[in-house]
Amino acid sequence: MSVQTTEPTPSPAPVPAEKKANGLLWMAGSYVFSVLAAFVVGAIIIVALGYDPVRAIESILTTSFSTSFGMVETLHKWVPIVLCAYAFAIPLATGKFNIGAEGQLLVGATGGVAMGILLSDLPLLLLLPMVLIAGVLAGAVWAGIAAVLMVKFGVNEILSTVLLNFVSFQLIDYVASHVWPDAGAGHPATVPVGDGARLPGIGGPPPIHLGVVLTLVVCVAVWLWVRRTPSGFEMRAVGANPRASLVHGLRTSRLAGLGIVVGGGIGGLAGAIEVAGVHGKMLEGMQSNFLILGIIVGLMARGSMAAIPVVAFGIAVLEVGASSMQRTAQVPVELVLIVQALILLFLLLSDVVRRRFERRVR
Amino acid sequence: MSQSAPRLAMRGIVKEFGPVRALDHAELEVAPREIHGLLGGNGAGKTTLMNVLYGLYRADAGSIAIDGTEVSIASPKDAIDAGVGMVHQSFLQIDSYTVTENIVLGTKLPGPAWRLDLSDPREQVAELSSRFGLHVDPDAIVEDLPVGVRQRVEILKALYRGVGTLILDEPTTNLTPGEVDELFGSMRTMVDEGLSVILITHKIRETMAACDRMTVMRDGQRIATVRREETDAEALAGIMVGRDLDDGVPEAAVIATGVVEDVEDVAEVVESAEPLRPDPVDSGAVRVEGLRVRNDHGVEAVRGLSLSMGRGEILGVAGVAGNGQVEFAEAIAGVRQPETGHVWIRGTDLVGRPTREWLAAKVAYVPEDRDGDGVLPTMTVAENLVLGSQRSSDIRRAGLIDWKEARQKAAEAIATYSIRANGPNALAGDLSGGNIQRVILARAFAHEPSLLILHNPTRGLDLRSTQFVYEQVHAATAAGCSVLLLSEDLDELVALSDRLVTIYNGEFVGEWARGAVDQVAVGQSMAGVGVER
Amino acid sequence: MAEFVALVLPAMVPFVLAAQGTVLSGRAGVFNVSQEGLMVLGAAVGFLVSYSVGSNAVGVFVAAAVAGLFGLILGVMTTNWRLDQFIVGLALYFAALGLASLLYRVAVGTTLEPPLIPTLESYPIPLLSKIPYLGEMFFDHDLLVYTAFVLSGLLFWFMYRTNAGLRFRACGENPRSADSLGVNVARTRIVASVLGAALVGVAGAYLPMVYTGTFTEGMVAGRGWLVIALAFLGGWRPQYILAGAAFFAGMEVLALRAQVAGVGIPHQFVLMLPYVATLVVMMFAFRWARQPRFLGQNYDRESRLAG
Amino acid sequence: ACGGESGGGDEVSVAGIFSGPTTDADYNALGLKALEAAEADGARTGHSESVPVPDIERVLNEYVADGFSVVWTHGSQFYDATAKIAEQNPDVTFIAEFDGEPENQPENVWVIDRNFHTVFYPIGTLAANLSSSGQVGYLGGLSLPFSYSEVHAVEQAIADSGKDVTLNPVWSGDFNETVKAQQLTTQLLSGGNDVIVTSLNLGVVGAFKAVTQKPAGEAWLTVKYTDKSKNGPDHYAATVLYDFEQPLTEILESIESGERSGYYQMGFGKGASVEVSDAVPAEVRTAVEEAVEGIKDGSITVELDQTEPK
Ligand SMILES: Nc1ncnc2c1ncn2[C@@H]1O[C@H](COP(=O)(O)OP(=O)(O)OP(=O)(O)O)[C@@H](O)[C@H]1O
Ligand SMILES: Nc1ncnc2c1ncn2[C@@H]1O[C@H](COP(=O)(O)OP(=O)(O)OP(=O)(O)O)[C@@H](O)[C@H]1O
Ligand SMILES: [Mg+2]
Ligand SMILES: [Mg+2]
Repeated sequence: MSVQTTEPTPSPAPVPAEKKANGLLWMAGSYVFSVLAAFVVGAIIIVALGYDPVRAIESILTTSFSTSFGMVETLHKWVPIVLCAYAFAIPLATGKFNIGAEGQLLVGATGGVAMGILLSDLPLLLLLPMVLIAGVLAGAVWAGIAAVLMVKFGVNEILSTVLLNFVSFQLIDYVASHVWPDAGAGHPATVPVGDGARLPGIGGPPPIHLGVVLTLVVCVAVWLWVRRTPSGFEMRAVGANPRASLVHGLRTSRLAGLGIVVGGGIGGLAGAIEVAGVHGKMLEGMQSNFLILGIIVGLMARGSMAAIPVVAFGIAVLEVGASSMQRTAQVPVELVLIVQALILLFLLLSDVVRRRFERRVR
Repeated sequence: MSQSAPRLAMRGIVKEFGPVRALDHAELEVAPREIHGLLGGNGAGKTTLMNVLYGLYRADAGSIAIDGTEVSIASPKDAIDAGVGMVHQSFLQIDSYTVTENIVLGTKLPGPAWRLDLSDPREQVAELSSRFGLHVDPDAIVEDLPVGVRQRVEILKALYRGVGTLILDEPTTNLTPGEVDELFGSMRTMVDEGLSVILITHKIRETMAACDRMTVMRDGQRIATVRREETDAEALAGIMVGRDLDDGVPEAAVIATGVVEDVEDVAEVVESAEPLRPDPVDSGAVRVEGLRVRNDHGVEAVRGLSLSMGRGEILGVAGVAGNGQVEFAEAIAGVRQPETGHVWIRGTDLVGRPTREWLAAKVAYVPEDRDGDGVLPTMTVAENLVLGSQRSSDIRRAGLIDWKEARQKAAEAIATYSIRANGPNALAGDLSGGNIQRVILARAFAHEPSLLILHNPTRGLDLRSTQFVYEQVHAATAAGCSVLLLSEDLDELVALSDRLVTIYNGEFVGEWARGAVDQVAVGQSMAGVGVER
Repeated sequence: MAEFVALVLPAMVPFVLAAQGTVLSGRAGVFNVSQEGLMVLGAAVGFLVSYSVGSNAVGVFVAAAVAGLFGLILGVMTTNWRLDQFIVGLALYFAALGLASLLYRVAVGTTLEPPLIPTLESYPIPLLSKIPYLGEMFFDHDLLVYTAFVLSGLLFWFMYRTNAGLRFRACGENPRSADSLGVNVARTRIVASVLGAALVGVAGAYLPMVYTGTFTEGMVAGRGWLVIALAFLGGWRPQYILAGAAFFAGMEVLALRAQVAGVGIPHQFVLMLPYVATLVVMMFAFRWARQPRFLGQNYDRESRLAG
Repeated sequence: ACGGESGGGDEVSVAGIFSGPTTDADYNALGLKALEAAEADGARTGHSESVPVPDIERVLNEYVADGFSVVWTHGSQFYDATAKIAEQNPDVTFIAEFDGEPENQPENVWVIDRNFHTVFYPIGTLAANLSSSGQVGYLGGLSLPFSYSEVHAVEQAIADSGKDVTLNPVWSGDFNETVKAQQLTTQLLSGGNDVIVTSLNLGVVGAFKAVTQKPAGEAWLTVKYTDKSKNGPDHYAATVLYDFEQPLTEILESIESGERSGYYQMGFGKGASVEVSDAVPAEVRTAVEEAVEGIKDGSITVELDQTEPK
């Protein structure tokens, strides 16, 4: 049979390098566009309220870079944001929404602080790893509740992780006011952990705690895991099509559960690092708004584990800068939230613009 | 010939999707009371043209006239108002609604707005279904219905709205031969009642059987419109493929065309070719014993199947959809846990083992539902090809997946399987159906399977792609692979199988050796005739 | 018992209103996650308007309108521009939170004498409230309590007993199918998003109008997030939402009662009870815990991918 | 990283850091009011509000870098961070709040002891004399040591009054949660408590809502920090009134005269007072006034007991 049945491949020869560069340019461009646009709208509001927009925006953009502690604080904020972003993004790779990073952070902090207080006399080399590992394990176990409920009982993970956050608030309140309370703190807080539980600082003053480096390592490890290992690939496959993954031998529900547990472990690590690096104890409110920031970073990174640390840095700069905006220009704090919302919305809008634009040039 | 205005005239239709020009000044004319075939290879633009007509896609240029008046169709609502109805390639139904609810959805109903009263529509549905021979239970929940019935629901949806022009996009791919005949009967009734029907299909035999005229499309353009009386199957196939068939006849083309003239011919053509394979060796390369499997609803769908296959043997399984094929295929692919029974692959009983061990034992499965079970739409072709072998040592360096290597292999697969994709990094979801199937086949064959399970592997594929699949199957059997072919296309089964069994109600009810297949008997056996219950 | 019910019913109201709003959007396919922000905004706007106009009714309507405006933004951005529902929702959460505080600051500023509005009077229903025992329990509440229940009933009727409801649900179950039958998916979703958000706003306004008479920033205290959990608990159906809210509010009231009675367990564990109990209930809830097939997924007519 | 030696003749500059919004008409608004008073006295001022505990160190550092000579953190949850930053910036003077007297107080830190327990004693006297059911409720937010000390002080006052009255403490878990406060108060009332001593911020508004369901005279409520009688004038019994203007002014004066460290205990006449409603029977009011006098002249010592009650 001689009919030639193979079609000539229409091969629009792949030009990956150029395409990649183009994509990066677009990505960077859209971030810049949205920040600019949000600032313009924010400035209009600031003027309308009778404040000085130039000073306000200047302090948003420069606080992180103009003083050494600004940079330190930015990096220290970057750490939990990145980790909470992973706590959200890793389960999302399998299509599951972990809205429980703050609970996992708090329980992780509880695990870390327990080690740091109970074994406070141990030397750093022993105690610090134990604090961090306890944090990871506690966070993983906490998220594991949601994972088990999901895998074994089909409980929606959004529901369970949200509820577990509320449980964790009470839990740490109990720990901070009954188990190891600090009587003078005026706030639910535990007594300080031993010196061996503190992450050493580098540089300074003020020093950057070693958790920043640790987080960088986590970033690389997560990227490698998700992109390069079989189990990471399996997780992404489950996210892309659970049925097809099942047919091709993947244990889908177990992988989805694993995603949540790993995410929880990383959330727990965030808590342990906050204890060991920043506060030296556990206190109510230490979760700040890292949950929402983490979700936003995770979503803005659009599934790319490599983009998370970068986007998180941008958000950390914004957070630090925006909260000092009220100090320098006496602009009300609430505007910070509005500017953040605007940046997000404009970032999304830049996608619409991009789609339209690409349609036209093609 | 027809002095009155055509029922439908589409002129100069252009539609672009980014870089892809799907329709390039396409033309289509359909007369009143006509069944009009729309033919063409995968990606020719048939569905796109019909989506434009139905208002799902907005054309970049062109005009549409119905009964001589130009209409502007910007949404399905406009199309419905203009008397156009469409049965889509994949069903568009609300799974949790009843048949009646699905049918009346979007229409005005008699009675007050604050009360949903479905008694009138119910009767209307019942009346329509008996008038056109489309039997359905108006109160059944559609997700519980077999595909053939869901197909009828789709048609009833259009009829209920009082269509003048009914589009059927590849309606026969889901139907058994008997159901196809019923459908064609219903179509005739519709035409007799004044409707025009546009029938899209890849099967030349069907167009020759059902259509009055046909339009052939290629690359988004009309190539020709011919009357049935003025053409024959070979000529049509030639137009579609775009070349003369004189210099060689692909098997798929033979199946598609020859049957039309005379059922016996295919068998002859195929049998006259010298035996395709040596006799099966090592009979017992695959053994199945006493397999019982439940379906998703907990009902026993496979009821004690046993079989034995040799190396290089192709065992065809003929049956009407819904007789346990999916459960059977999934059970011997290791995807579904059977209730009882054994499956020995080259001597090892794998029942009870997890799916990945079946994969390791070189069982490859090409599922029927390629979008649902086969492909990772948001991932790249390279990643899709890795699925299932992500832990194999050939693509791992130091425990990590070597994506460079994987992309290299994907590029090779793209070349050997002629996958029309923009390189290994193209997203699988962007590929056409035929190309997705090629990716799935490439993945299956890359396992060098010892057992290959193919479920409707050429459904919806054009001649070239179909031929390609057959060639790959022959190559695999030559390498000693046992192939289990489950198909609803009897011609395909007859042409390819060394042995043919029929499945009915979860049991094998008949068996024929190659060359001794009596198609009438097979048809009866599939329908359960002569089977004691 | 009578007192228990009398406590539970008002406690249910913000949950019921906001969860029904969430269900209303969700059944059309729009997954709103900005409830927490919209409730705060509804509380602030409802309070400020009531205070300056002197009418709680006007306050409720303006709160609904402002929250509805946010729903409109969510609807347009996700249906017309097909932006990710989750991200838009979170952005709106931030914006609403910020706007609420900003409005209050601009209108009231720093003072030691915060403005007060009269809270809603209870409105005994004639005749029904005279029924011994039951009357006091069920028919002697403020108007928003009745509204919440009547609204739930109407929503149920609309979704399951009208032709419009059939079309409406189709947009969340399979928008492509609905679209192919001439249902205007975009419009349905936008309207659902607006009305749903408006209900969430009313739920927020309920807090200052019934509980406090004044606005404070933290007064929503995470209820907006719980509402999302409640929507899942109720399987996105109005009738189960009512049951879920009753269960949740009941647990909350019981937990507080346990503390007052001095059960001797640290109050933190008592306060956990509603959440833990909900999780336990969910373990057995697979029967009803369904969700709309296309919840949270945008529909693009010309795209071949599922969404 | 500090803004140069502050010379003798320089203007004073004070920064205030608040944990919540200054629109709360409560603790943070009191802080801003004090700061505004300092501004009226000629100081340069600046402030940050809604500063969460995790951000406090950065905000402190920023004010130091901005060259403020005095930085005040309003809220005892900020004490540790303030002490830490103070040690790193010996040229700047800090004012921090605490419950009790801290150990290892740095050289450049002034401590304001809010002394809640002492001020709650007269409230205990009031409750003991006002209650006719013999049941008094205490409604707190977070179960913090200072809250426990208030409970013990109220119990001490009840015991001293010689009345047969029991105190039932409960906590809502949040100082600003109005809804839980409302529900808890309702339940306390139905449990027979007729005087509710609250130690809340804005949550108290919910408690008012609950008491006003009862006829006037059958249920009473006391509040903390600012006068909130408007929420229910007929049920309002008393306020533990706080005012940070006086402590801040006095401390700033001391700092100007070179005293860069000290311990300022609030109390009657020193930023705190008890205000009793006219609706409260005269003999009860007299008892409260006597208690206040007793504390002032030292005849009553209120014990600081921060252990968990019962
Ligand atoms: N949604 C899409 N976005 C971008 N490109 C697409 C999209 N769908 C298809 N394509 C591209 O269009 C080309 C043709 O696809 P099409 O679906 O028309 O094929 P087809 O006609 O179904 O062919 P066959 O089924 O034979 O493979 C493919 O190369 C595919 O990559
Ligand atoms: N939504 C879409 N987005 C991008 N490309 C599309 C889309 N729909 C169709 N196309 C492209 O338009 C071309 C025609 O596709 P169409 O589906 O009409 O083919 P077809 O003739 O129906 O093929 P088949 O026989 O496989 O059904 C293809 O190249 C396809 O990729
Ligand atoms: Mg098609
Ligand atoms: Mg196709």
